[in-house]
This record gives sequence, structure tokens and C-alpha cells, in this order.
Amino acid sequence: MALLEATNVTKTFGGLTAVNDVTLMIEKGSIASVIGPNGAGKTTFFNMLTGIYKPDKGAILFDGTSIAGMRSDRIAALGMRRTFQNIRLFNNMTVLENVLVGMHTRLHIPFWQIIASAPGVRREETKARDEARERLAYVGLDAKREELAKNLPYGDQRRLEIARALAGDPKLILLDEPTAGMNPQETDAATGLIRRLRDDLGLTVVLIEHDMRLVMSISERISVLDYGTKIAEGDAHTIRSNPRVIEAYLGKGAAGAAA
Amino acid sequence: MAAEANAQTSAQAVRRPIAETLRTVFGPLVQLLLFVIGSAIALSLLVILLSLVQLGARPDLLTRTLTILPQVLIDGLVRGFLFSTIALGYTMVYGVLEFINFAHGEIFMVGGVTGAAVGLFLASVGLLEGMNPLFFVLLVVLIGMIVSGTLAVTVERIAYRPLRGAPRLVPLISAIGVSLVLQDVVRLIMTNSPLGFNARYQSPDFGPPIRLFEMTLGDRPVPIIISPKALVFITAAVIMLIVLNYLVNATRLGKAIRATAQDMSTASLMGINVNRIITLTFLIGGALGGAAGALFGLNVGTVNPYMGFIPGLKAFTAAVLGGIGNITGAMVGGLVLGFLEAFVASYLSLFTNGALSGAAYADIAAFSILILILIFRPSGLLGESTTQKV
Amino acid sequence: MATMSPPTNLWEQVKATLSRGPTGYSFLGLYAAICTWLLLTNPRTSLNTDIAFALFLLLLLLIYRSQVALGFKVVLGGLMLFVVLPIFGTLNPFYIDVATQAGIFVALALGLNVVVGFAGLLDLGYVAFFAVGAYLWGIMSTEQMTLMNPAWSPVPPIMFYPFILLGLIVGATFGVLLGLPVLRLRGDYLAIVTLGFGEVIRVLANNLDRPINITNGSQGIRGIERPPLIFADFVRNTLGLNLDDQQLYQQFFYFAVLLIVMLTVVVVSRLKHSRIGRAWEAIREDETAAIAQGIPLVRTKLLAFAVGASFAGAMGVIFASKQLFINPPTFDLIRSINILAMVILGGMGSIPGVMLGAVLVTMLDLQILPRLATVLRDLQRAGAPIPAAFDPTQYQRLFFGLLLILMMIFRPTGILPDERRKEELVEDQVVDLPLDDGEVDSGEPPPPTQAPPGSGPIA
Amino acid sequence: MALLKLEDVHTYYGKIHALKGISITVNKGEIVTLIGSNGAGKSTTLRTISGLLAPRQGQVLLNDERIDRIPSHEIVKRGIAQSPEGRRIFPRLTVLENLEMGAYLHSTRSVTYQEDLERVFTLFPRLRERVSQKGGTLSGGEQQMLAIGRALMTRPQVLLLDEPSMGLAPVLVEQIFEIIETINAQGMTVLLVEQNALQALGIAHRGYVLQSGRIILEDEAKVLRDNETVQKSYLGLE
Repeated sequence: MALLEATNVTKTFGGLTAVNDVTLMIEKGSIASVIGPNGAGKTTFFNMLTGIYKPDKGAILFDGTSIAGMRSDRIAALGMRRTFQNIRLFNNMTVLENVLVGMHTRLHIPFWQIIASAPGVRREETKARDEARERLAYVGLDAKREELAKNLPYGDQRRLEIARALAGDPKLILLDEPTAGMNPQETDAATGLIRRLRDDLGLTVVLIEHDMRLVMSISERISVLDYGTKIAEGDAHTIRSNPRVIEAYLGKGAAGAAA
Repeated sequence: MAAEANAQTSAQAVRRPIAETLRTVFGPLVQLLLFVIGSAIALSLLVILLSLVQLGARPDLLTRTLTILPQVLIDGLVRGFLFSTIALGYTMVYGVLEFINFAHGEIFMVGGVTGAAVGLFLASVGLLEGMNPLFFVLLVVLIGMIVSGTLAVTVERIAYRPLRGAPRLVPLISAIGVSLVLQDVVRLIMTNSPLGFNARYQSPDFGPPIRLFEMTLGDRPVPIIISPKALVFITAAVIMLIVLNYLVNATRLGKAIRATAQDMSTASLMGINVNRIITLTFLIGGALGGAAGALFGLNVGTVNPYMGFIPGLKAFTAAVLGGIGNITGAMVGGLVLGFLEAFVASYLSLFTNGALSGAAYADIAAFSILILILIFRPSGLLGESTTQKV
Repeated sequence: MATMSPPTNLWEQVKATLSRGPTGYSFLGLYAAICTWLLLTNPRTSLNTDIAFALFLLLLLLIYRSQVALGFKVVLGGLMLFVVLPIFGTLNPFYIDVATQAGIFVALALGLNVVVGFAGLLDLGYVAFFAVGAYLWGIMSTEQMTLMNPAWSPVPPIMFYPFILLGLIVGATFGVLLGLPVLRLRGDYLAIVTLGFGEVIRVLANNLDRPINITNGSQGIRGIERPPLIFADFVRNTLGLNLDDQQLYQQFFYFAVLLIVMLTVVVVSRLKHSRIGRAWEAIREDETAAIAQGIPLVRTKLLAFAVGASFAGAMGVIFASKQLFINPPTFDLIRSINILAMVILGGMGSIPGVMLGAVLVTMLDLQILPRLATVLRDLQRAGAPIPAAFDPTQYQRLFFGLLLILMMIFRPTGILPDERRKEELVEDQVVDLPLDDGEVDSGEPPPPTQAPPGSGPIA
Repeated sequence: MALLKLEDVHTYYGKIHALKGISITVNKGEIVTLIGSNGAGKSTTLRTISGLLAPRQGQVLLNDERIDRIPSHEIVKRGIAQSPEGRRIFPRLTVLENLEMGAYLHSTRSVTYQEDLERVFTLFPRLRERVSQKGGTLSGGEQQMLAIGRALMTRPQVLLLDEPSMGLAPVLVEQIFEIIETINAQGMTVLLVEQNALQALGIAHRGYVLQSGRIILEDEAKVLRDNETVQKSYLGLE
């Protein structure tokens, strides 16, 4: 069953078509990748899924709900979370607080009770903290929970972004270039974490990535975008041998190297 | 084929055709003209329509509406050019630094006060009497430009440059501080000098109002007049706009300004002295503001230290209305806002039979427009639709 | 920091000794005693009393900053604020008035701090909400009611108490009304729009005397009612204090303001440390990331606006009643800037900082500038070259302007910075770190330009 | 002969000590590459050389002349050009205007300007096709070409390239590296910062490996490629 169905989605900026009639189905519990050169429309596509842009045309169905043009925060509340290509943490908040913010949609104590400092407030807060620490422990950051996010090393920041996304108890998690700027060792660790998200937590994962080694090894389904259009789709093997993908994206050498 | 393309690009690069330069310089002015005519016609039709609606209750309304219409249009034009010239200062600085120079209204005010001081000085040495009015205008505008331009550059050096790179609100707060300081420093100077708080702007005699034409409404003739000072103001403003357009769109310097506006650190990698460009931007914006102040003071007849605040705020509105960062936009925004205000100021009390004072509600109209524009089209009339990047 | 590393220089050593342990207790106790003695023996308004008063305020700050037991702090601070200062106030009405004014501005600054400091929204029209509250009580409690409609009559003075609550609600409502359309705007635009809104409210107050006289225009509203002194009997007979009505009102307003300030502090700090406070902070840090966590942007910002405005509305009611007279210039831009200066001077986002800022600015306004004026006048008489028309009390703009500029350049975090904001505002003054490829390349083509040819966009 | 030399350079971002004593030599005609993981200080090194950051200690020498105390627009004049990370094309200027900006210090009326332009168009025929298109509408690969071309227009002695292959399709990455080799073959000295260490070491003569602000290895590119640590940490070869 498809958890996410994007049908004939189109987005233009002025005269430029960034995403052109793209259809994409994401199966529940799968790891899928979207690849393509820079400027192919991948991030724009993510931005439409998460409500930052409203698609000009097309429908997006998430877990049975139509979300095309819905506000970002409501989509997030429905259980779709993302990370950003250029890490967007709350830099001057602590690691723990970042995760607590990620939990926002799951905290419901009303305004009046907060002001009155009702007993439920502390209870909810304690519970949230415990859960946040669990998430941090899951990505291996619990020891650093009191540090400011901006003081974390690069790799930890990426992991914190994932922990923050997990805090919302998502059904689907979109990772925008999760290993950009990592060396091969760090990439391997990240690959392991992404795999665990699906295997342990049963999450559905969609990736945008340039690292072909990662993409080919981890994804069940790969979609290739070029100039806003989907030019190919399939498993790693299909993609690697697709002549159009080789021509537009992989190149002959790289296709071999990634094999 | 390659050689041909090559020759073409080379020719393009070496000598831009004069037609091209003319187009980049005058194109915006044509656009401006279209907006002026368009908004004048639209607003005129609107008031005529409104007066026709009320015709049953107040039969004389249409005649009265038509009688004052030409005068309202001229008034709108003067206001419009006032806002345009000030708005340019906001928009240029915003374009380069993405920063609202809140103190720009005070830079304008200093231009006005300087003009009044020049007038007073000339009168005190007895030169004012026989002076050629045009020469006088040239003199006050030049001195106003120099003083305000220098002031703007100094302010940037002292209060803004140390804050570059700080979070957005920090320089904005500093600019608010500068605005307050300038108001009171000028007040201190004025009240301790022969100028006084509300200084009279002395000038040579500009002669009687110019009669443009006469129109007959019913049985009485209505002369349509324009004061020579207003005419001078409009002319000077148009000249400044042309020069600025040339500077920004057709010179190497202008291109450097645009490059700096788009990406400061990369511009410096091209060998552009970014600090000098920023200084220059403040100089140009300040000088324009100073000239506007000198001319405005002349037109109104008095100046005071607080005269810059409201026009400054409205000029900012104009800049936003036109699309902040966009030079043509600032001019268009200024003119549209000027017309709008003139119409509200003149017709509101007429249509409500004096119940609401037009002058007071013109301010409210201006701010309402600002809010409406920002909500429905934050990029302004001519602005680029900026989409948030993620 | 001093607690972490062993005190290095003499100043640090003195500070450490006096702020904790037995020396700390005795120092504070002794200081409090001396201060009380100084105040109660110098009731006449003079430079000496000014200094004693300043020492008194410093004492409160020291109590707050010291590291003695919380109970001791509360008892000593409470004693000073609830007993010493009111008694001193019966001896000298001026200082208790200063304290009341300071209290009003502390509450206003705390409200503005929710908007500016917590949520990061620069509001330059904050005084408008104050005006709304003040006019609410001003109109409803006076003859304006009858002027508006002959069939209406003013509400009885006893309604003052529910009107504080009503002021709160009306303030919040106006906050929402203004916020709804403008909160989508980016920071600096928002600042200008709120400034415009503040001006609109003032212009309306100035012009709503026609066609129906609602605000009495530029004349302002006189004879605003004060609440009946229902506790007069208790004070005079039970406590045996022989105070006249004027003094009783002063004491009443002082305690009313003090209570509201305390309430405000509690509310504001609870919010700050809740999920709502975190959401505000997240929005301040990065709006896009915040909405991606499911934080509804407009609603959360609106809440900040409404909370901030509600304090101003309630304080407006009290202010109108205390002043007996209000007119449009009371609520002009400079007043908004005044409150902003308090927040900035003290430290954006920091509750104790903002309170300190409010007290300092009020002192500057009511005590230091007038004092400076007398000094300058004396100097001028003695022949010093000071321009005749320079009266420091008339040059508030100059002082606040300088204050804003200097704070921004040298200490943007304020005197008592919020730890968090400190990190933010002194962030390395580098525009783009190489690690942050944020704006560099999002992998998408930027939206193409729509500018007409040759229109000369420079940005 | 050392054209560009860094001696014990320390650079800070506020309180963060980003470069902790970097010494690098770039000889005339070489391609030298800096490799290392994110945050190691590669870009910071380039930005220190081009004057966007000022070192707190140590010196940067170009032809034995100190350039670490002069502003970046002056450094360009001395002959250092940088194609910045993320390309940083002026999005609302046309391709030609972008190139003109590169030639800002030289008159666009001169013959040499024409020659420079011609050279860039020969290297990047795609740019000639898009000469009047706005920079922002180019694809990633084209933007990278424009960034390199624009840097070449300043007529540099040393070309600093910051992550030229970042975010490009694998097929384009190959092209970009070929172009760098071509430019070098024409006599240009290149200092290359790359995430893609394998390919960078493939075309470079020498390389430096950076780790948290320090140089941990320096050698001939071939030797580095065979180094075990480098292979494990940066090349992804087991």
C-alpha cells in the first residue's frame, strides 16, 4: 500500500518549470531515493510534499489525506517529517530542546494551564523530556543533550536533525542529502542509521542523495529527475543500466564505479 | 558559425548600442509615465463615479469634484515626486544591504534645514533679493545634496558599519537611534541659531503662479494654476531620476552596485571594493534625500526638525509598494502613493460633507496601503516574487 | 563564570565574598538596614535622597544576583518592597510615584519582551495597546459616554477592577487584530508596519472627535475616575495610619502595580519555560525549520502578540486612572521607543534584565535628566558655555537615540543578558561560514526574475 | 618556485579556532589539492587566502609578498581568483555581465578583455550559447562553468577552486575535472578544495590532508592515494 502518492505534480517559478508532471508512489515501510543533478527539482519536490510550496498542478495523498497545498505545520502534524539539505537546527537551543521542539505537535497542555502551572504541565514536560532523551540515545547523542546545537560537530548535527524529526513520531521521514559533506566513514555510519530507522522503527524513508554508493546499496526504489521531469524509476539494477540515466546523470565511468 | 557568434558577442561586449543604453535609461521612465497616467485616470474616474452616485442627494457635488480635480492631480504629482525621491534612498540602501535605513527621513529633513539655512544666510548678507530663482534652486539643492550625502555616509560609518553581519534587528534598532539623535541634534542647533524651531524658508521671488489653462464649469471659469516652485520641484525630480537610472543601469559602477547587492563577498572576490560601493550607495541615497528636502522645504515654506519623520515613513511605504530594492519600483510606488494621498486628502471631506478631515485620514490611508500591500503582494508592484529558499 | 574558576582579581574576590556565605548574608542585611535608615531619615527630595533611592534599587538587584538562600532573598526583597518603600512613600510622595511609574513600565517592558525578546518580533507600535487600554477606561468612566450618546452614562468607579481584566482582554483582542494580517511579514517589515499601526491609533485618537465625539480629539480626556477607596477605613482605623486620600491613592496604585508586576513575572516566566516558550524561541531561530516541526507559525506569533498586548491593555486602564488625564501625545512613537529601549538596555529575552532596564530608563526620565538639567542650569549661570535652549529633559530623543546606538554597537545583549540571546547576538560577525551552505546552493534554480527589462532592480 | 605560500596560519571564526597553524606551498604550474572532511578547514583556508577572512597569526605570501593584511578586493588585483563554494553566481546578472564583473579590474574596452572572453568561451562553449541568459537560470553544471570562467576573467596567477564538483551529476563531475586539467595545462596554477578526494587526487600534483584545522599529511598526490589512512577515511576504499 502506498503511504505517499504524488500524482502529476507540477511547479513553475515564473517561466521556469522546476517540477514537471512528476508522479511518485512511496510504499509503506520502504526506503526510496530521488536522485538527479542539482537543479533537477528534487528539493522543490520535497518542498511541495512538506507544504513549503504549493504545487501548481497535481495531487498529493499522504496516508489517505490530500495534502497538496496544506500548511507545512499541519502536514508535519500528520506525521511527515524532514531534514534539510543545509542543516537547519535551532542553533542557540540545546540539543535536548531541539528534540523537544520536534515534539511540539504531541504536547497539548493548554495555555491556561501553563499560566496556572497546573499539575498536568509538569507531568507532560517530564514525560516529553524522557522521550526526547530516548530519541537522542537512539542516535547516540544523549551525552551531549545540554550542548548548544551549533557547537556540535557536523556529523552530530545531521544526526540531531534526524532525532528531532523522530520526535514527532512520524510515519514518513524525508532526508535531504543526509550524507552531504561526510567522508566515507561517516557516510557508512549514516547509512546504518537510516537502515535502522526502517528496520527497527518501521519508518518509511525517502532520500535525496548524490552519493551513488549509498543510494544504490540502500534503496528499494530509485526515481531519477532531470530538468524537473522523472526520466526513470526502478531498483538499483534497473537504474544503473538505464541508458537515459547514464547519459543524463551517471556517466559511463560513474555507473561502473557505483556498480 | 562559432566565429559569427563570437563576433556578435564581442561587438555586444565592446560597444553597447546607444539604443540599448537609451532603453535601459528611459525604459523605466516610460514605465513610470504609464503608471502616473494610469493611476491619475483611475482615481479621477473613481471620484467622478462616487460623485455621480451621490448626485441625487447633493446635486452640486459633481461640479465641485471636477473643479478641484486638476489641482488635486498637480498636488498628487508633487507629493508623488517627493515620495519617489525619498523612497529611492530607502530602496538603494535596502537593495545593497537588505537593511531599512530608518534614519533616511532625517537625512531628508537635514536637506530641508540646510536649504533654509542657505536662504537665511543669503538674506542676511543681502544677496537673496536680486538672485535668479533658478540659480537659487541650484544652489540649495547642491548644498543640500552635499550636506545630506556626507551625513548619510558618516552615519553609515559610525552606526551601521560596525554592525554589519549582526542579526537583522540590530542595525535596524541602531538606525532608529540615529533617527532620534538627528532629530534632537538638529533641534538643538536650530533653536540655538537664528533659524528657530520652525524656520521660515526664505527664497527669491518666484513670480506669480503659472496659469496652465482655464476651464469652464457651468457658468464660471476655473483657472488651473501651478506654483512655479512646484514646477521646479517636479522638473528637478525628473532630472534626478534620469541621472540615477543612467548611473545604475548603464555604467560599470552601476553594475558593481548591482553585483554587490546580489552577493557581497563574491563581489569582493571580483575586485570590487564593497565598502566603497556601500559608501557610495549611502552617498547617492543621502544626496537624493537632501535634494528632496531642500526642494520640499522651498515648496512648503517652513522647515522643522521633525518634518522628516512622516514623509520618511510614507516614502518607505512607497518603496515597499513599488517593490523594495527596485529603483523604478520606488519611483512608481512614490507616485501612486502621492496621487492616492492627494485624492484622499481632498475628496474625503468633500464626500463626507466635512465630517471626516481628509488630511488626517490621508495618513491612515497611506499606512493601510502599506499593510495591504505587504499582505497581498509583499514583493510590491514591480518587485521580484521572492520565494523562500530551503 | 565566577563560580567556575577561582576568583582572579580583587573585584572578583570581593564579589564572591559578598554574594554568598555568612559574609553575603551580613552584607545584604547591613546594606538593607543602612538603606532603610537613609531613606527614612531623608524624606525631602534632594540629591542625597536620589542617591539613597538609587542605592535602594541597587540593593534589590544585589539581592537578586546574590547566591544566598532563596527564602532569605524573598523575605528581604519583600520587606523592602512591601514595607520600607511604602512607608518612605508616605513621607515623600515623589519617590513612590517614581516607583509606581517604574512598575507600570516594568509590566509594559515585560509584555513587549514577550513579543521582541521571546518571539523575536520587533514591535514599534506597542504603545498602541497601552493607549487602547487607557482610552477604554478613560472613555467609559467619564462624560465621554454621554457625549457619544446622551442615553449612556459613565460606568461607576467601582468597575475599575473588572476593567483591568477587560483591558487585558481588549488589549489581547487588538493584538490579534493587528497580528492577523501582519504576522506573515518578515522581521523588519513587521517593525515598520507596527510603527504605522501605532501612528494610526494615535491619529484616530486625535481625530475621533468628529462626527461622533469618542476620544475628545486632541483635547484629551479629563477627570478620569479613580476607584473608590474601599480600604480607607481599614488603613485609617485598623492600621491606625493617618493618611489623606491623595496618599492613600498613591499607596493603592503602588500596591496594585506591584501586584500586577509580580503576576506578570510569574506568567511570563512560566510561558518562557513551557512548550509555548520553546516554540517562540524556535520561530525566532528559524521559521522554516519551526514549521517543519509542526509549529503553526501565525498562531504561535499571534499568541505572543496577544500576550504582550494584554499586559499593555491592563496597564493602560491603571495608568489612565492614576493619571486622571490622557491625550494622544501620551501615546506617541517616542513612548514605544522608550519601552523598546528598556527591553534592549536590560537585555532582550531576559526577564530580570528587562525589569532592570525599565527601572533604569524610568529613573533616567524622571530623576536623572531633571537632575542633570538643574546641574546644567547652575553651570550655565556660572558662565559655562552651554546653549541656553538646552534642557536635558526636553531632549529625550537624543538620549534614547544615543542609548540605542551605543547599546547596539557595544552591548547588543543588554546589561543582564539572557544566556540564550547572548549566544545569538554576539554570534561571530561573519556573514557566511563555509560550513553553512544555506543560501549558497539549494540545488534548485532560483525563481527567475520577473522584473521588466531595464527596470533596474539593484537587488 | 613557490608562488603562493601559507606559513603557520591561524584563523578564527569568533571564538572558534578554525585553522590551527596551516602551512602550504603552491608552486607555479601545479595543481595542489586540499582534502579532508567537513569542518576540517579546507574552505576556511581558501577564504583566508582570498582575504574574506583575516588570519590572526601567521602569514600568506604571494610571490614572497605578504597579502594577509590587505582586503580581498586588493588581493584579486595581485592575482588570486577564487571560484567560491556553491558557485555564487550573480543570479540577476546575465552570463556576460557575470563575466564582465570578473573583469571588473580591467577595462571591458581593451583587446585583452576580448581575448580573455574568447578564452573562456572556448573552454566553456555552453556559456557562449547562454551569454544573455540570467545567471540564476543556469543549471548547476553551467553555473560552475560560469564561476570558473568568471574567476579566470580576473586574469589570476593562482586559481582557487572551492568544491567545484559539489552537487553535480556524476557525469558532469568528470567534465569539470577535465576542464581543470585543461586550464592547468594552459599554465594556470590551481589550488583545489574537494570533497571528492578520489578524483581530486587523480588530477593533482600534490595534496594536503586537513583534519580539524591541522595538516596531518602532505605529499605527492600519487603517494597520498596509496596511503592507508587516506584510503580508509577519504577515498572510501577498504
